[in-house]
Amino acid sequence: MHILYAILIGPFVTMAREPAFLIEVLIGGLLAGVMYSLVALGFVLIYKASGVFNYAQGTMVLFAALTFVGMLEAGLPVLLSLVAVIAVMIVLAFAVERMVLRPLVNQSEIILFMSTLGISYFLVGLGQILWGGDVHPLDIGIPSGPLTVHGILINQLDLYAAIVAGTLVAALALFFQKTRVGRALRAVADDHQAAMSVGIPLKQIWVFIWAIAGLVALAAGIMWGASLGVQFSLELVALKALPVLILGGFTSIPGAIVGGLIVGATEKLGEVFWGPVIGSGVEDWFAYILALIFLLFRPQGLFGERIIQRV
Amino acid sequence: MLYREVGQFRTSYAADQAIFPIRQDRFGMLALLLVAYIAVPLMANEYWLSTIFVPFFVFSLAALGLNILTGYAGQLSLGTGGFMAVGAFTAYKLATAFPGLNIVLVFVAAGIVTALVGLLFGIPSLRIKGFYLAVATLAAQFFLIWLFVKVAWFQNYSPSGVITAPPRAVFGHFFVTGPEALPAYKYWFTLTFAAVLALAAKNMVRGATGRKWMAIRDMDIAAEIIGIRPLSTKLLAFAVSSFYIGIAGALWAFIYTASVEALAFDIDRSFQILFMIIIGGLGSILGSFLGAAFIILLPIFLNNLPDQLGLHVGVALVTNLQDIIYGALIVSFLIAEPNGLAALWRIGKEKLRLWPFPH
Amino acid sequence: MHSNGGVLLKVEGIALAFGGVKALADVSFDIRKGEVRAIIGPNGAGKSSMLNVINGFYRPHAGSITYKGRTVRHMRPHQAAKAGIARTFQNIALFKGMTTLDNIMTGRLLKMRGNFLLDALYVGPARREETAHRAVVEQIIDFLEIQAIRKVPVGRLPYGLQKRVELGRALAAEPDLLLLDEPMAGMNFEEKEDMSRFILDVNEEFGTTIALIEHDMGVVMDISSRIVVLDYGRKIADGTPDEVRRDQAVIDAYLGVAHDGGKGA
Amino acid sequence: MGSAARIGGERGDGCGADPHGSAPDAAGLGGLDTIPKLLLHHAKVRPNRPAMREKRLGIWRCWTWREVVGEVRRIASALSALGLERGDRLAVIGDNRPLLYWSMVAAQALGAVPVPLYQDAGAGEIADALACTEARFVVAEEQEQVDKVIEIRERCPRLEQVLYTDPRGLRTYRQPFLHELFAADGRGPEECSLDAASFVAEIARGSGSGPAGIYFTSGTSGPPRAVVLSFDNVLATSRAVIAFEGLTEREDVLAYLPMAWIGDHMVSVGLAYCAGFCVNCPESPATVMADLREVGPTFFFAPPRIWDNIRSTVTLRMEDAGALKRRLYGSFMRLAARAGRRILDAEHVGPDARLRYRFGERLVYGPLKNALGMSRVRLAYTSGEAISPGTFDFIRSLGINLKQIYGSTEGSLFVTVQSDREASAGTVGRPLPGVDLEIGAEGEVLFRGAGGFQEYCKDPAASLAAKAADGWIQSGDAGFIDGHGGLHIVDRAEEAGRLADGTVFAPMQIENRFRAVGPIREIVVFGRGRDYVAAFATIDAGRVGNWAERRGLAYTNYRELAQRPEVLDLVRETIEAINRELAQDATLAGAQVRRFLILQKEFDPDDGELTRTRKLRRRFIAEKYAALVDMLYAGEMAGEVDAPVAGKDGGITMLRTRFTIGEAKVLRATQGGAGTMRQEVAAPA
Repeated sequence: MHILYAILIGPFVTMAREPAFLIEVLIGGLLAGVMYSLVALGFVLIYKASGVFNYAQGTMVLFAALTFVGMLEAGLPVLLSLVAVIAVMIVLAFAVERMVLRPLVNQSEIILFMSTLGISYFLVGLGQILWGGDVHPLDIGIPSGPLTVHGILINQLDLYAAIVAGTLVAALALFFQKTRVGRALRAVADDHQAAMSVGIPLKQIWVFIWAIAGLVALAAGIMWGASLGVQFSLELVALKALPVLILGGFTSIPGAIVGGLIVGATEKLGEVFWGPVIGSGVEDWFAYILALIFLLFRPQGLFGERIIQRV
Repeated sequence: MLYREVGQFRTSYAADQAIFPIRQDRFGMLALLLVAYIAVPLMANEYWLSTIFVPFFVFSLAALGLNILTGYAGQLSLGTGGFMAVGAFTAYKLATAFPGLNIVLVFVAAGIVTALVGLLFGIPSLRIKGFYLAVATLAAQFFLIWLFVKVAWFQNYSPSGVITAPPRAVFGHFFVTGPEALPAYKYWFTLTFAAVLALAAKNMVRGATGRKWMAIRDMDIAAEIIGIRPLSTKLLAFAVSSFYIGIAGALWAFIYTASVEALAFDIDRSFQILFMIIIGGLGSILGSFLGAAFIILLPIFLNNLPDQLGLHVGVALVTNLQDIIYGALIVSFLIAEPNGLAALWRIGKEKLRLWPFPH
Repeated sequence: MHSNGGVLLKVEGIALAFGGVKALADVSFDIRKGEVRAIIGPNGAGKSSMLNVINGFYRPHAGSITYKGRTVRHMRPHQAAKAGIARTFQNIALFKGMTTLDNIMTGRLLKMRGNFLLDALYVGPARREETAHRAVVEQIIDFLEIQAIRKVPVGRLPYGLQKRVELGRALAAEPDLLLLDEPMAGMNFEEKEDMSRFILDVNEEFGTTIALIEHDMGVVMDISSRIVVLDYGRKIADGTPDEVRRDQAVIDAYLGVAHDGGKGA
Repeated sequence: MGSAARIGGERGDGCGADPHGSAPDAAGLGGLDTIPKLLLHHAKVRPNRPAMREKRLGIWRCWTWREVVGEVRRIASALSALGLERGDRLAVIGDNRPLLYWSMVAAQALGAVPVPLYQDAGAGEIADALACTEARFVVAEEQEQVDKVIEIRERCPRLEQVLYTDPRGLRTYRQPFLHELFAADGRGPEECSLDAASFVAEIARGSGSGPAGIYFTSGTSGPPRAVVLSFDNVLATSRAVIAFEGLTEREDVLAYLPMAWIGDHMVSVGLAYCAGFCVNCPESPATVMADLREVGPTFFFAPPRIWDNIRSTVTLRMEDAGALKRRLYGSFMRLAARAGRRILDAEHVGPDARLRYRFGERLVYGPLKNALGMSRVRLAYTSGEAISPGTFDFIRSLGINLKQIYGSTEGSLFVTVQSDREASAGTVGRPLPGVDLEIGAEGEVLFRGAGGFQEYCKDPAASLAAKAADGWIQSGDAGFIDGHGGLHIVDRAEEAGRLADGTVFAPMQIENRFRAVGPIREIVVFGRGRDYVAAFATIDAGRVGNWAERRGLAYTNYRELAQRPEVLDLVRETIEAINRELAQDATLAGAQVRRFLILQKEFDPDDGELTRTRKLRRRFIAEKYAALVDMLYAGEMAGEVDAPVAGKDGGITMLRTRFTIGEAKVLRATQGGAGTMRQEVAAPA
C-alpha cells in the first residue's frame, strides 16, 4: 500500500504543498520542451517533404554544434563561424540528396530509415575525426545563472534558448504559409505526384528541406551545446524528440511544438516528483510511455489527419 | 550451373512443399550441418569459437526473432535490445533461484517470459502502424533497460549491476556456462539452439502462421477481409519474435559474455540487430544468418585492416574511421541491394539454376 | 444461374456518410441464393461503399443487413468472412510478396485449425492439414487455369492474371456470397471474356451467389440475373437486365450521363 | 472440390497399391499381337513399373501397369455399357491426357477402332473427320470440344454417344447423348460391369491383322486422309525400332504432341506398349517446358519446328546475357560446332578438343541441357519434314543424340532411321530393318514393309493409287539413295520442279536453309517455271522485336515491325548470307532467292497456311496470296495489295496494304561443291 501511495498520491501532495516549486518545475520543463520541439521540427520537415524518417536528425544537431565549436576554437569570429557552418549544412544536404536519397528513390520507408542510420554513423565518425571526441564548452555570450521572477527561478539560458527556438518556429511557419517556395514545399508534402506535375523539381525541394533541417539542427545544437556543452550525448536529444513526434504526429509542425512542450513539462514533473519514489532516470522513458498510452487513444497523434481507410 | 534439376519431380504435396525441394540443396544443407557440427569444432581455435561463432549464433537468433516480427509480419520494432535484456535477466533470476533447473529449460522459460513481455508491448500495434509503432517500441527499449538498471532485485543486488552466469552443465557434466565451460561445448550448445529454432521458424513462415503474418504485412486490410484477425496475428508475431530474442539475450548473457550488465542491451544493440535483418534481407530466414555474419565480421575486418595494410593508426582514429566506413557501407549496401544478402543469394542461385541463360 | 428464390442477403435502409458527404442513402435490396446480382451506377454512385458495407468494412449509420436470416447493423470484416462472404477488390489487393499458391492458400486460413506450435514443429496434424488444403487450392488453380504461374510471386504477374489470382483467393474460402468489385476493370476484350466465363462457371459449378460491380454494360447485361442501379447513393432501379434496360430513370440518370459508357445498353 | 489427393511413390519403385484388384491373367491370349494384349502382358511381368504419369493439380500422379489395366477395364466397361461394339469407330479429341489414351486402348480391347483427332481443329474439320470415319462414339476432353461436337452433330448421322472427361462448364448440358467419363481416382472404385474374365476374353478376340486405329495425315498438299493401320503395322514397326535403338522399360517420354499425329501415337502408344516404358502427360499446354524439365525424358521426339524453336530460344536468351558470359558461350559453341558432333559420332577428335569439350560440358552444354530439360535424353528424333541443317547440328553439337527419321502415316511413321553414328542433316538414314526402299521412275521414294498401311478409310481408289497389290507404297516424296544406302529427300514429288531456265528447283531444300535463321521464322519460295526464285518471309517477332528495341525502333505490333525498312534490310542481309551458302552447293546454286517480301502476319494453321502439325501448305499459300506472288514477279519495287494482316487485337483482317519488295544479291555458283545435298553449315548466325 505504501508504494501505491507513494506513486499515485504522494507526488500530487507535494505539488499542492509547494505550488511555486511546481510552477518553477513546469516552466523549466516547458522551456526544455521548446528545445525538443526544435529537434522534432527537423524530423517533421524532412518526413513531410520526403517521407523519410530521418534518424540522423539528432546526429545533425551534434554535427552542426561540433563544427560550430570547432571553428570558434580555431579562432574564427562567431558570425563567420555561423556562416561557415550554415554552408557546411547546405553542402551536407546536397550530399545526402545526391548520394543517398536519389539512388534510393522509390524504396520502402524502412530502407530510407535505415539509410539515415547509416548517415548517422557516418556523421558521428566524421565529426569526431574532424573535431575530436572531447566535451567542448560553448559560450555564446548568453548569461547563465538563474533569473528570479516573482520568486520563481528560471534558467536564463533556457529562456534565451526558448526565445530563439520560438522565433525560429514562427519564422518557419511564416515561411511555409507566405512564401512561394514554402507553398511549393507543402505541395510536395501533400502529394509528390501532383507537385511534380505542376513543375516543382522534387530533387531541389529535397536539398532545400534537408538544408533547412540542417539549420534547425544547428540552432538546436547551439542551444543545447550552450547549456550542456557540445558532446556526444547531444545525439541522444534526438531520441527525446521521438515521443514528441508521436504525440504531435509525424507530419504536423504545430504538433511538433505542442508535443515538445508536453514532453518537456511532463518529463520534468515525472523526474522531480516521481523520480525519488521509483528511481532516478525516469526521464529516459517517461515521455515514451506517455506517448504510448496517448497513442492507444489517438493513433494519429494530436494534429495528425484522421485516417480513412479505403479499399 | 551446379544444378541438374531435370528429372526431379514431385509426386506428393509434402515433397513439393519441402524446405529444400531440390536435391542439390538438400545435400548442400546436410554438408553445411556436418561442417558446422564436426569440422568447425575440430579445426577452429578458441578465439574463433568463442568470439566469432558463438556470438554469430546468438546474433542470428536475435535477428531471426526480429525478422519474424519486422520481415514477416511487417511490424517495425526498435526494442530488440530491451527484449534481449528481459531474456538475459529472466534466465539469470531463474538460474539463481532454481539451481537445479536444467539450463535448457531455463533458457526456454526465459524465452517464454520475454514472449509475454513482447505480447504486452505489442498491444499498441492494433492501433498504430509503421514508424509510430517503431517509436512506441522504443518505449519498451528505454523502460526495460531502465528497469534492469534501477531495480537491484533483477541483478540479485549486485553492486556493480553486472550479472554473472552461474556454472551449468548439460547431460550431467558438459559445462556450457561458468569458468569450466569449454568453448566447443558452448559452440555446440548455441549452434543447436540456432539450428533448431531456425528450423521451427522456417516451418512457421512456410505454413499457415507465416501466411497470416505476410498477409498482414503485405496488405492488412485485405487480410482482415479474408478473415485474418489483425490483433491476434500481430500479437502472435510479437510473442514468437520476443521468444527468439529472449533466448538470444539469455544465450548472450550466459554463454557468450558470461557476465553482462543491462546497458549491453541498449538502443545501439537494437539498431545493430535491425541492421542485420536489413542487410541480410527482410522476410528471410537465411538472411538473418547472413546479416548477422556480415555485421559481426565487418568490425573485425575493419579493426584488422590497418594492421593488414601495415598502417599504424591511433585507436581513436580507427574507431572513428570504422564509424564512417560502417555508415557508408550501410548506405551503399542499401543502394546496391535493398533486399539484402538473401536476395543476392536467391538471385545467384536462380542464375546457377538457369545458367547459362541470364534469366 | 440457378437462383432458387431463397433470399441470402437483404439490406434495408442502408445509409452511410463520410464527414457529411452522403455515400449511401436509404438503400434496400436483396440478393437471392444462387443468383448473379449486379450493382451498377455512374462513378461515385456508392457501389463500392455498398460492398464495403456488406462485408463489414464500413459501418452504416442506419439500416440493417439480414444475412442467412440473421439481422444485424454491422458485421466486422472477419465475422463476415467467417459467415461465408468473400470478395475481390477494385484495385487488386493481393499479398505482393507471396506466390500465387500462397495467396490462394491464405483464402483457406479460416478453414485451418492448426496453431503456430504445430506449424513450428510441422508434425502430423499441421502437415496433413497443409497438404489437404493444398489439394483444394490446386483444384482452384486448375479451375482458373493458372497452373503455369503457381509459384510466381504475384507482384510479377500481369494485371489480368492478378485479377484471376484474387478471384482464386476469394474462391478458396468456399464462400456462400462472393462480392466482386469491378472484376473486369482494365481488362482487354479477351480477358473480359475469360473472366465472364470464370464468373459464370463459379456460379454454376459451386452454386456460389455472386454480387458484382461492373462498368462494362455489355458484360453486366450478359451475366447477371438481376441488377440494382444506384445513383448518388440512392437506388433508382432494380430488376432483370431487360427491365433495367428499359427503365426511364436509369436511362436518364445513368445512360444519359455517360453517353460513351452505355454502349451495351 | 475437395477430393482427396492420391499420392504416388518415387520414380522406379512403382506407384502404390492397386485399387482395382490384381491384373487379369494374360496367358492364353495367343501371342502379344494387339495393344490390349500387351497391356495385360505388362501388368503381369512388370505390374509395379510406372506406365503413365500425369501432372495434375500440381503434382505428378502415377499409374503402374497394373493400375492401368484397371482403368482401361473400367473405361471399356463404361463404353460397352453405352453400346460400343466390335468394329465401331471411337473418336478422341483433346490434349494429351491419360484418360484419352486409355479410352483408345479400351476401345481396342473391345475391338473398336480409335480415331484420334486434332484438338485445335475447327468444328468443320471435325465433322469431316467424323463423317469420313463413321465414328459412333466421341470421347472429348472438355467443354470446348464438346461444344464443337454438338455443333456438328447433325452432320454426322452415325454419331451416337459423346463422352467427356472434364465436367467443368458442362453441368447444365442436358443432351441425352452426353456422358461423363470419370477419372477413377478420388471417386472410389467405380462399378465395373465388365468382369476381369470377360475383359480378357474380349481382348483375346482381337488379332494383329485387325485395325489398331485410324490416323489422319497432315495434308500438306490437299485434304487430310484417314489412314487405317493394323496392330501388326504398329507393333512390328515399334518392335523393329525398339530393337534398333535398344529402348527399354526404363525410358520416360513426354506426351505433348497432338494425339492425332501418328508421331505421338507411335511413341506414346506403340513404342510405350511394346517396350513397357512410362508416358508422362504435362499439366497443360502452357506448362510443357516446365514439365519437360521436371520429367527429364530419356527419349524425346519433336518435329523440326520445335527443335528450331529451341535453338532460336537459346540464341535469343543468350543475347541478353552479359558480355563475358556471351563470349564464354560463343567460344564453347564454336568448339561444339567443330568437335561436338564428331564426338557424338565417335569420330576422331584430338585429345585437346576432347578435353575442352568435356570442360564445356560442365560449363555450358550440361547446364544448357539442364535448362532445356534435355539432360537425360539419350535418344531424340525429328521427323515430319526436313530439319534445317543448322538446327540439327546445333542440337547434336550439345551432345543430344538427335537423329532424323523418315516416314509417313502410311508407313507407321518409320521408314528410315539414322543410326547413332551416321546422323546428319542431309540424309534421313537407312531403311529400318524389315523395310524395303526403292526410287521409282519419277524419282519418287517407294517403300514396303511391315508398317505399310491397310487402306485409306472409305477411299479405295486412293488406297489403290498409293499402295500397290505387292505392298509397295508411294510416298509422294522425291528423293535418291546415296552410295552408303542413305536416303535423301528432295521434296514432295509434286513440288520439285525446275525454273524456266531448267535449273532444278526443290523448294523444301531452300526453305530449310532459311527457316529459323536470324530474323526469319518461315520462308516460302516460289520459282517453278519462273525466271528466278522469289520468297515470302515471316519474321521471328521475339528476336526481331529484341533487336528493334535495342536499336530504339518503335513498333507496337507484328505488323508494324514487319513494315519497318530496317527489318527489310535485316532480312535481306540474312537472305544474302544464305544465298552465299547456296552458291557453294552445286544443286542449289541456281536457286538463290532474288526477290522477297515480308508478310504482315505469321502463318497459322487456323488460317490454313500450315497443317495442324505446323507444316507449310505451299500450294494453299500460293493461291491465297496470289496477288503478292504476282508482285514478286512483276517489275516494281512496291505496291498495294489486299492482303490479310495481323490486326491490333491479334485477329486477322483483310486490308489494302503496302508491301515493299526486297532484292537480294545473287552469287555465281562456285564450283567444287559436291553433288550431294550434304552441307556443313557454319555455326548459327
